[in-house]
Amino acid sequence: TAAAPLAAAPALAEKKTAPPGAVLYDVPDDPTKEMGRGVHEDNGYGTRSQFETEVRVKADRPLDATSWTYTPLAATIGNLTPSGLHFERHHGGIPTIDPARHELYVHGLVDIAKKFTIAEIKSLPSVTRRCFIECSGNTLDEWSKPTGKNVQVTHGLLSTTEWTGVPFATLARHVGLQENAAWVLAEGADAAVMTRSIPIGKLMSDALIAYGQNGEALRPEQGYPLRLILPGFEGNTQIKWLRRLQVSDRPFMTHEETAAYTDLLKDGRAKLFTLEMDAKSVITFPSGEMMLPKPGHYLIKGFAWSGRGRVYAVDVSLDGGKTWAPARLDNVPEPMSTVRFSYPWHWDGKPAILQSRCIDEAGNVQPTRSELISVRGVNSVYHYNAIQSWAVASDGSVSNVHV
Amino acid sequence: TAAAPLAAAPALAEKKTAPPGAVLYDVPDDPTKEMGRGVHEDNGYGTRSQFETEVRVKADRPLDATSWTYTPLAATIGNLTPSGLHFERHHGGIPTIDPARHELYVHGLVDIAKKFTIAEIKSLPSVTRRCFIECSGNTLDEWSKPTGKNVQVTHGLLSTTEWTGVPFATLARHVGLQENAAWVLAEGADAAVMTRSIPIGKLMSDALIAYGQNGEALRPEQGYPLRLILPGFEGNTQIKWLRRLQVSDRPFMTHEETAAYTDLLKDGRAKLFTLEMDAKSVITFPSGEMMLPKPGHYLIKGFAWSGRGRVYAVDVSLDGGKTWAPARLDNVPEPMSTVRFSYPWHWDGKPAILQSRCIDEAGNVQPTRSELISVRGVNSVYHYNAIQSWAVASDGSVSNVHV
Amino acid sequence: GNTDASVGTPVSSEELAKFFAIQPDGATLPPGQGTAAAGREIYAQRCAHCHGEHLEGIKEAGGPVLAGGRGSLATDRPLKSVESYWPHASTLFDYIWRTMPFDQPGSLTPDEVYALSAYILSVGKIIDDKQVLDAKTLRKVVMPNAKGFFDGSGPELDMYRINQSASPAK
Amino acid sequence: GNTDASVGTPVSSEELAKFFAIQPDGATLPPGQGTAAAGREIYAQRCAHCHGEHLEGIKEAGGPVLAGGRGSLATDRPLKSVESYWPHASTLFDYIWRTMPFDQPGSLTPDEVYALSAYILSVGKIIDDKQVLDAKTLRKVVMPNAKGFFDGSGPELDMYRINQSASPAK
Ligand code: HEC
Ligand code: HEC
Ligand SMILES: [Ca+2]
Ligand SMILES: [Ca+2]
Ligand SMILES: [Ca+2]
Ligand SMILES: [Ca+2]
Ligand SMILES: [Ca+2]
Ligand SMILES: [Ca+2]
Ligand SMILES: [Co+2]
Ligand SMILES: [Co+2]
Repeated sequence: TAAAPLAAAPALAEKKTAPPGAVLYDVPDDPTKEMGRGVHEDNGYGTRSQFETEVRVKADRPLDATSWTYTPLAATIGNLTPSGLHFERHHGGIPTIDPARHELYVHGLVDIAKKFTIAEIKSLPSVTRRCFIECSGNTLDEWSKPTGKNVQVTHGLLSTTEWTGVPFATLARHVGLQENAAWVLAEGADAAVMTRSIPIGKLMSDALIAYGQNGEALRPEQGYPLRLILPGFEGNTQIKWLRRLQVSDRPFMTHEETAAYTDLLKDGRAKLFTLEMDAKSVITFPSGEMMLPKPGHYLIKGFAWSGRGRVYAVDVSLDGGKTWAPARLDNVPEPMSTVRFSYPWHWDGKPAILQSRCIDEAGNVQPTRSELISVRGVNSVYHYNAIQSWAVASDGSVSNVHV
Repeated sequence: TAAAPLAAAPALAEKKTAPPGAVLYDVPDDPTKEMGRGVHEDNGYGTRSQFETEVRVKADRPLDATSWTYTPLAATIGNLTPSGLHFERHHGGIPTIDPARHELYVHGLVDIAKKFTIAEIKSLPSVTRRCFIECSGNTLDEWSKPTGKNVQVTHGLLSTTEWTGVPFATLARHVGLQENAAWVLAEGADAAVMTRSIPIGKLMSDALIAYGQNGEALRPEQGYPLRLILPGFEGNTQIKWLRRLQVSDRPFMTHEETAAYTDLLKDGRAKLFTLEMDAKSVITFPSGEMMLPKPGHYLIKGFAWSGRGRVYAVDVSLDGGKTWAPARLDNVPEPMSTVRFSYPWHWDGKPAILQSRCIDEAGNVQPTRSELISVRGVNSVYHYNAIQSWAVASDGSVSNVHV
Repeated sequence: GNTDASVGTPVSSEELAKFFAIQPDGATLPPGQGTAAAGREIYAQRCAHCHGEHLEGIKEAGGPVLAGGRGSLATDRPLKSVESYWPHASTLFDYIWRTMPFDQPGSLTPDEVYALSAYILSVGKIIDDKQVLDAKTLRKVVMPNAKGFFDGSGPELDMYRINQSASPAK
Repeated sequence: GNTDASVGTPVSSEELAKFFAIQPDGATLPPGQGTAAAGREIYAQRCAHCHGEHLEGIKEAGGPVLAGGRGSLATDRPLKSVESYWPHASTLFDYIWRTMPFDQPGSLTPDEVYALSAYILSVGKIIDDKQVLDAKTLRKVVMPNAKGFFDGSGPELDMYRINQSASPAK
């Protein structure tokens, strides 16, 4: 029998187009009774299923070229973020860069200033590692009152990727570092010509000049063809479309490390170079805007991460932080990478407040909101890492609350 | 300044369409002097760069519904295969399955026969792990003479993915296993209604009922919405579009484990249930159809894998197997997963024959072609895991040879 | 987290009746029957355009050879077919019913599958062309290569024989 | 594998001259100069539609406020602007030259950037509106909040103070 007309599948007949990232195909009544489609209809690069609809959502901002999109954290599966759903933050839009015309300059306090083609960088030994990237503005609407309606908006400026690239130290051997080398300016080739100053100690310990993301080239919105990866550092420092590294004896005090990405305290002073992302976690199931159909067994799920090492443990509270118990870690913790945690829960149908807290291997414990605001006030904007509370009402609805 | 017309970028002006998996954008002369494109032009699911052109290539077969595509192994970066480039082998085409109408039946020698919805399966504790899948027909044209021109065709029925799913043992607790349970039939919901018999010992040790692939739902061509993952087993056993598991006291002797996927020996007898993939490796750079521009330093790169545990080591030979030396392993070996290896080489411009051999943690050593054919003849079709030889000629051209 | 056995919906054997899998003992063969003569007709209509008038296979159509090759398995040019290679007749019934004709999968009745199996087995001279195939008789069919297979699971132990001719003691 | 330092092409300082980054000491400021009066004109043409006629910012256009808010940082409603918040004048020059106007990035000459910087700093009453800004004078500008920042690197140690009022000994 030939493929039935689209009208045979009512759900799809209504929306005539496939979700982003998918292609619409006829849905047979019984897939065992119709020949499936042949290989290579996709011309050799596959797409996701037409039944998968979760997307990055964008912030409501006047200019889409300086804006951001949130990863649908409650919908990703496992510990990797699919590249197509990796969160974004751009300050001058996404440039389209021909890798054949892109070079990386390394100069300043070096013995031989040089430029490197992409092919040259790829010819060097590479490292592949997993780490999260979190925007230091993640969760910034939660300082004063519960604001985000769901976990995509409250915590979705977080994604986890397997990156491949050349260690900065490898490049450093090819240019030579002078003795007073202390800070390095990293500069992007976007319209923002984004610049950040990075301590040389970080660059020499684990920085990658990355060209690979989850098995293929970087996605354009993640910096194609080159991105600086600084495991555990705030996202903005991990310069996309990287074109230049200038070695200096002091920081550059660029816009993004003075006017922005600095943390204002109650006394009016502000913290510079708060580069590492703090221990943090969030429950993704159940979370804001979800509905538990009835009392019973549920598997609480979430992510935990720290820019200061491996996650050591995650605790869960079912009573708004009065009592805590350890959760299961669903994957082996890696440094500066997310872990999935889970916790089997029997919901008795009474109101409950669900929380999680991350403990990293350095011993840092994710603070309560009152602990955090007692030292930082409510106007820091960046680096909000307080414990998130989700209230489950007796009707099963879940919402964002402060306790 | 507004975006320049496409004509300004000669390379792209010629081909008017983007490569598969990409979207074509205007290429500015200087991306720092033009506002980039805003977030969410992609509607929330990103695509790869228009400059990345590698695709799966398909086999030259009369029917695309029973055919295969090869992963471009020399082009993937790091250790994961991007989902869009994962190799395929279908026997009845790719079905389009609505997950809301798909159920997994588990019955036979169980206490309570049951069906499970996708939502029910997702509600259970999940495991995320990385493993390769290799078609047991990978490299099948190399028994008698060197045939494949490049590594995509010789070894491209191999991909590595991070899979998420529920262990079979978890489902087994929900149905109860009877004492004589020994083999389980796994059945797909495609037009081939693909069936294989799996030993219960394998299912109870590390099988996953997988719904996740690299952070999102399985891709349609990898079994959406459910696939059986059997780490290290031949690809055909890892039933896609999984709809049924029937527990039995004996194997079913299906078409795919008798007529096909059995290994014929010289004496006319054939091996049944050769399920584990053997220790194997291949050099991806330099490899067939490549050209080394001139003598000098090169980083030999490749993959090694074994269905019998972790890769312990990889050796490289530059003289067609006369002498061997250990290669670097570029990632921490995981059980039944690929490792990347690399070997720094100075090519003096003379003809050379490059080989690699895998040694797994069980002590298996990848055989030479003569060792392999001395025990298996040249008509086994499946499970060809001999050492691959690439000849580098003095003009730098690389080709597939037997030594 | 469902920590008890509460997940999943129990199913009756009636609901399971829509599935099948035929094991070599043929215990689950469906009711029905067929002969080579009936099979020849169906084959001509629904199979021959892919597998060839004489079961010889048609390369361009993708349908493999279904008979012949007996005695070829230990030669340099082994021909693997239902006749020469397959160890169990149950597999033939199961496979045809499951997935053939390739362009109309799942469209055959048990009677048609019995008939097609009878036809293919009789062309391969495995059964007499008068034989009525049904649940009782099919399970008794002995395939020519029934003893040709052995359990190949586990590592290739032959790879671990020391080659005596190469040993210095010899 | 390139095991020596042979990878990469050496570049001359002429080739590097296409890049810039202005540090607080202003050592790498380019030649040129500008005044608030000249800056006011350019601002009206190329900046005001996003940042507002009076540097007050235009929410719908996306351009943030550029002046005001002095003394507000320790209040409940801190207003962070060039005037109230930024520690270094070098950053203003660097940033405008680097990326403004947002809709025409990289289109300003050093003279224009000096002029715009002079204008914004004079509206913020940080420099006199007659002041000529150039490589020598810009580096001498002291920003109102120059001392407002401290090194925040490392973990938040304030999180480790024991709260005396909650201690049982009290
Ligand atoms: C449109 C083409 C087509 C038609 C029509 C067709 N077949 Fe097939 N047949 C195939 C293909 C292709 C295969 C191999 C399937 C695979 O690659 O897994 C096959 C395989 C088989 C095999 C297994 C052969 C082996 O040794 O593995 C049998 C038996 C078979 N077909 C019987 C039939 C019968 C009986 C009919 C008619 C009722 C039929 N086929 C109709 C294309 C066809
Ligand atoms: C099309 C709108 C637009 C125009 C025109 C524009 N700007 Fe901006 N400006 C912005 C946006 C948007 C930002 C914030 C950029 C970001 O999000 O990173 C900004 C930021 C700034 C800042 C930093 C403010 C802060 O405190 O972080 C300065 C200074 C600035 N612009 C100066 C100028 C000058 C000078 C001009 C004219 C030469 C100009 N802008 C023209 C939109 C504009
Ligand atoms: Ca249909
Ligand atoms: Ca030096
Ligand atoms: Ca342009
Ligand atoms: Ca039992
Ligand atoms: Ca043997
Ligand atoms: Ca403090
Ligand atoms: Co910070
Ligand atoms: Co096998």
